Amino acid sequence: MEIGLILDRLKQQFGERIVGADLEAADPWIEIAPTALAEVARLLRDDPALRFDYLHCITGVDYVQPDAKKAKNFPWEVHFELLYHLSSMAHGHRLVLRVALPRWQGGVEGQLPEVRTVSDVWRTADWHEREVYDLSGVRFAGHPDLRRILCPEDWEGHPLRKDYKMAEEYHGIRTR
Amino acid sequence: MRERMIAEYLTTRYGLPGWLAYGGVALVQCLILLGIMMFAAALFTWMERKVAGRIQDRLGPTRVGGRFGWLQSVADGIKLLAKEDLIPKEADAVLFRLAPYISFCAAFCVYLVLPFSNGWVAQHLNVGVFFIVAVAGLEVFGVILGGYSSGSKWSLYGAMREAAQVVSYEVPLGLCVVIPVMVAGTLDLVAIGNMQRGWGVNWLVFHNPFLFITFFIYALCTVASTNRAPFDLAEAESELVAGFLTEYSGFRWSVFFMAEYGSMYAMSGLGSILFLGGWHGPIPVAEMLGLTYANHAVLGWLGDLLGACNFLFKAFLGVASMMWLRWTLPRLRIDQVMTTCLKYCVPLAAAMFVGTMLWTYALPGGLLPRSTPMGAVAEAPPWTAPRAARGE
Amino acid sequence: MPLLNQPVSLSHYLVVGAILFACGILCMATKRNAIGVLMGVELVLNGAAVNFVAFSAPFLRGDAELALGLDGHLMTLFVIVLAAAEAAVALAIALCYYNTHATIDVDEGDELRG
Amino acid sequence: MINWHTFFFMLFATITCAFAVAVVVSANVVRMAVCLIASLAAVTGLYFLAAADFVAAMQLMIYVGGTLVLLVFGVMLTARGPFVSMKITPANWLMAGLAGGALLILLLCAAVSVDAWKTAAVAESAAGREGGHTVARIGMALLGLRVDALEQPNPALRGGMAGYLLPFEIISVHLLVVLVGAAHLARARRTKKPIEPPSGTSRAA
Amino acid sequence: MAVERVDPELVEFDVRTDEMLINMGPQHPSTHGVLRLVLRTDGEVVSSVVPHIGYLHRCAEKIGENVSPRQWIPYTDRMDYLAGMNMNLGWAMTVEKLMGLEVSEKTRHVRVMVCELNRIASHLVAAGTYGLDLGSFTPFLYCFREREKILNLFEAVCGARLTYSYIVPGGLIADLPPGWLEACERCLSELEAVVPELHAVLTSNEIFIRRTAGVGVLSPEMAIDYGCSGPVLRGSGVKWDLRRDGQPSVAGMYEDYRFEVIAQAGGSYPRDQEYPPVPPAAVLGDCWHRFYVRMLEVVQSIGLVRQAMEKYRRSADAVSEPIKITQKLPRGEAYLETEAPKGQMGFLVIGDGTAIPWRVRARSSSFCNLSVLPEISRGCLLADIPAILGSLDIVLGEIDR
Repeated sequence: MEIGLILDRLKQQFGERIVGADLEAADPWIEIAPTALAEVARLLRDDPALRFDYLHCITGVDYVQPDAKKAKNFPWEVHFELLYHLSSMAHGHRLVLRVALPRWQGGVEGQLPEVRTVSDVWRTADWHEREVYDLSGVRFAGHPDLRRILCPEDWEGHPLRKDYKMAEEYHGIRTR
Repeated sequence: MRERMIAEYLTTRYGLPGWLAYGGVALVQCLILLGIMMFAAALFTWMERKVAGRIQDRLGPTRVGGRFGWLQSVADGIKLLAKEDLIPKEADAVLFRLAPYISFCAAFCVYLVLPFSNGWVAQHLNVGVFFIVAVAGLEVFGVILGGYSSGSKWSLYGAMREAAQVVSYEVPLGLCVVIPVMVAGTLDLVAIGNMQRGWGVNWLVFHNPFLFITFFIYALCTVASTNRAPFDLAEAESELVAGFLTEYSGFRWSVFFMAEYGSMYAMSGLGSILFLGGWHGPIPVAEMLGLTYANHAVLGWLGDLLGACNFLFKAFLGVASMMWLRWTLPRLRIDQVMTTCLKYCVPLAAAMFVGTMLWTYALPGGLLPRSTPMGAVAEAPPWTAPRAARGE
Repeated sequence: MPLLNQPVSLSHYLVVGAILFACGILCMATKRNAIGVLMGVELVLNGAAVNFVAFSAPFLRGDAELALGLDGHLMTLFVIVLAAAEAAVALAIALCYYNTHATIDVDEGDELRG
Repeated sequence: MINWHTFFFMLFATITCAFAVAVVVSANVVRMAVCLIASLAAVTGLYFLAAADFVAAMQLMIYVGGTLVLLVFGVMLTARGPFVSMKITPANWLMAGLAGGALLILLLCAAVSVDAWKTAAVAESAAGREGGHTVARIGMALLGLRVDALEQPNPALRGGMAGYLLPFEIISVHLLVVLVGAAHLARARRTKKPIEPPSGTSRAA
Repeated sequence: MAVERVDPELVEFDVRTDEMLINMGPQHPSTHGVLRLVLRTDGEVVSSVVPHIGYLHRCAEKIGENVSPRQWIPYTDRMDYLAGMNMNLGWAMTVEKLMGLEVSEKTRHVRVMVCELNRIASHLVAAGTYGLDLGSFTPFLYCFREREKILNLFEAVCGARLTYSYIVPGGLIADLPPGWLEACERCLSELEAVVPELHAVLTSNEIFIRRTAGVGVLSPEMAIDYGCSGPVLRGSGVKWDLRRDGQPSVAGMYEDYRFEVIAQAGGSYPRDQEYPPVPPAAVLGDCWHRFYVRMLEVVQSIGLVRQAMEKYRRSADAVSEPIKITQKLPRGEAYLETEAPKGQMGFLVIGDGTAIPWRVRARSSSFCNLSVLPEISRGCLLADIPAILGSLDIVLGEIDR
């Protein structure tokens, strides 16, 4: 299915909640509102014309420039973004789903942003969401087992956030 | 029996006190057997490396002790002795220390009644077969205790597997042992060996087709009961780290090892007596050369020596084929091991038992015409008969 | 203690049998562990078996013609076989007991329900 | 004058009794099993000395081998922390000791009561050498044929020497029944309790 | 396509034993590195498996945000360290996609050659260690002997035997040395003779079949749902190979090559080579099929290398030059997956106009392949755990990154 048709199909179903799209990019993407994620995901997977049965990857990207000197040239708005790379084995088409989130929930430092899990749609998401939670700090509501996966369970902070500062010590081990 | 002659000679000729003469002779016998067992273990550790190396397209040991690395076992031994001997904190220290020696003693006890040639046996029991099967089964205690007392879950798994496996395989093993015993009509190993004198067709394995099959079941059960690959589940290194050996190191570990090799050799020896003619080769060379007691005592002794070499070689072949199996086959799973035993070996062995029974009833004398030994029929020397038969 | 200075005779064996028997009784009485009790039974049976074997050996006693001979051996064999059977059943019961009570403490098994 | 028969008898008797006592004293089930093995194995030695070679081998194979592997198996299936050792009260010990001691004294008195039992008939040197030769005769006896009856000098006793075919058959059937029964008993009808999903924080040893 | 979960607790037990939690790893001999599995067992039966990963986490993505794409190449080597070439390729092509670079024909064929050789090497390790997991030591050494020859070839190409950094964004660090093609042909013909031996000691060995057939069955739906890829996916009968089905640049790399996707479809494997028959006990998606797919891919890759050598000889242009370390990346993002030996290795790069990427992401195939382990190993026996784990052929360096 043409990527434009996919966009039309989604717009027709979700209207306002499809926030944006770029169909000309190297990897065409559609941005949706965080509230629509679970429903969009389910539609993408189940609609016989779409059949996005394969979730490749979930990526959390932190857009903030902690260095004040470089901040004025910073090309993006400050926000946090989730990328879902999908494809369909049945139809052979690809799509990137984009979800923009606040860096902190309600703007309160330390409150992780929250989004609905898709691990009940694609089981791949189970471990990938854990990884995003662990390294980038996003809470996935409804995830069956949201624990850290790569870092130790008592690790502090989320290393792939741009403003992450590693603790000086971990259990008496100097870290730098 | 020979030892009693020597002891009596020592007392009468040199006036040694009886306890010293008998005790000394018994001690020497034990030392000889221990030596054989140790030597076998050392030889087999070296050989295992060589065989493994050759099968795997490598050379194996080449450096220690010259071209073939034949001192490798000595180097290994020294290394093992020098290693730190650890006892885990969770372990039951007494049992942990004791376990390897239990295994070793059980393996050693087999040698006490195993005849190496016509009458060359430390203790001539007329229930020899029975005794060996019983004692060989005791080796499992060391393994179970070692696994239990290590205080490690992997060891416990190894011990449980060993217990289940050995208890199951004792049944077909016992059945397989009983079949040649039934044909021979005696439990006396020396007598069983001597009745296969002459050409190779006299070997019990060729007695009838059922015995021929039984031999292979026996071989399978031997591999399983000595815990060798593909039945080495108790120490399956890819599953249980090292099974019951996980927490052992240094000397105690090597004692377990010696017990394993010792019992491999002993069970192969038992197999060669029960099925493959024991100390009688396929061609009665000793009798052709006139090395019999009928000609001269010394010649007879030389004939026995030839027989002993024959026996040792056959047992050695058995061990070598066990090694061949080990380095060729993947390991079975525990349920498959039990299935092999209970669904195939036991019924098959039982069928062979019935078959042999019917055969000996209907066609006494065997499949192939029994050859008579060359030349004069050499009577066994008087001391080979059990005591009571000699009317002492 | 004069027994210690005499050549081995039937009485020696009977003493060993008696000690085994008494140890078995003690074991059965003092162990709360079902398997411990089972081991006590094994000891008792073995004490009896020793006596049978001893009585059957003619050369151990002055009145050799009264020796049990093979009958003693056969009785011992039956004792051994029955002991093995008994061990299997007792072990099965112990396992079954453990399955329902999650313990093998025999003192815990006094309630009358399955 | 000590001879080999006496020496080995004393050795095996000491081991037997010492480990039997150890079975009673020891509190750990696995150690009890080990002591029992040692004790029963030493009894094997006593049987050999008493010229009962077939019985000795049977003892080694069935008792020491079979029964105890089963036993150790059972111990390990059920032995877990608190169940391995269970303490009992001193009062229990006292009662048991009294009963056991009384029995022991009674048996010991009986053991030394008959004079003929205290004198070995055969010369001591020969006693140790009289290797048993019982296999064939036991086999025949189990089939109902008492070949040893021919050796019995006393014709009055010869009459009582019946074969053992019927007991042998009964024992065989009994063993079969016992095996089936044991297998049936051990098959616990398990209540399928759901296994709670393991939490990630579980620390496994 | 929600996968129906089989109730793992439906296992009948004869004797109740105590449930035991045991720790398999991180120092266990058959967890293929520092993987820790917490097994909940009842006797020999494993009722649940919980993998714990991260023991080898080296913050590769964080490092990627601080170095330029060329500098990050050695870090990709250390992801799947058994297939460094394929890791290099994945990252190089992703950066090329972002920058819109094209490589020369000659470069393309060299890339195919080394990547397929590395696929062979990786599958040989998988086959050898799988034998080890099942208790058969000998095939391991046979496989490593052949792998050594391939490593010798790589050493001649780039000087390294494990961490090559040979394929870089823009091209290659060097052309093939003289005489290399002949050495490669020798290596391939020796390897061809060994494959039947491996089939004899492993694939068609009776014990091997009994240990692997019907064990750890992964249905095709479940495989797709869990994002499995590579031989794990194809072992379940899904005809999906990025060399054919991938993004245009990936599929384009193989466009004039003849090969078939190795997967059982319509009841049989593609008949482009001689191989032992599928045993009747094997179920599609079990350990045996996953192993079998790898073995067939070895032979197929030999053919691909041969084709690439032929095309390399015929191509007239030169090898492309790599980009500079200080080369600025355009603003934008690119995600690309390539078919690595273990599965689909994906890289994401987001450029912000400087030489250093804003965000780098590595999508690991072993990561997804491992995540099905709890699902397919419930209710199996303890001895099946190494068998299943080995058939997934994971590399912890890639999972933990």
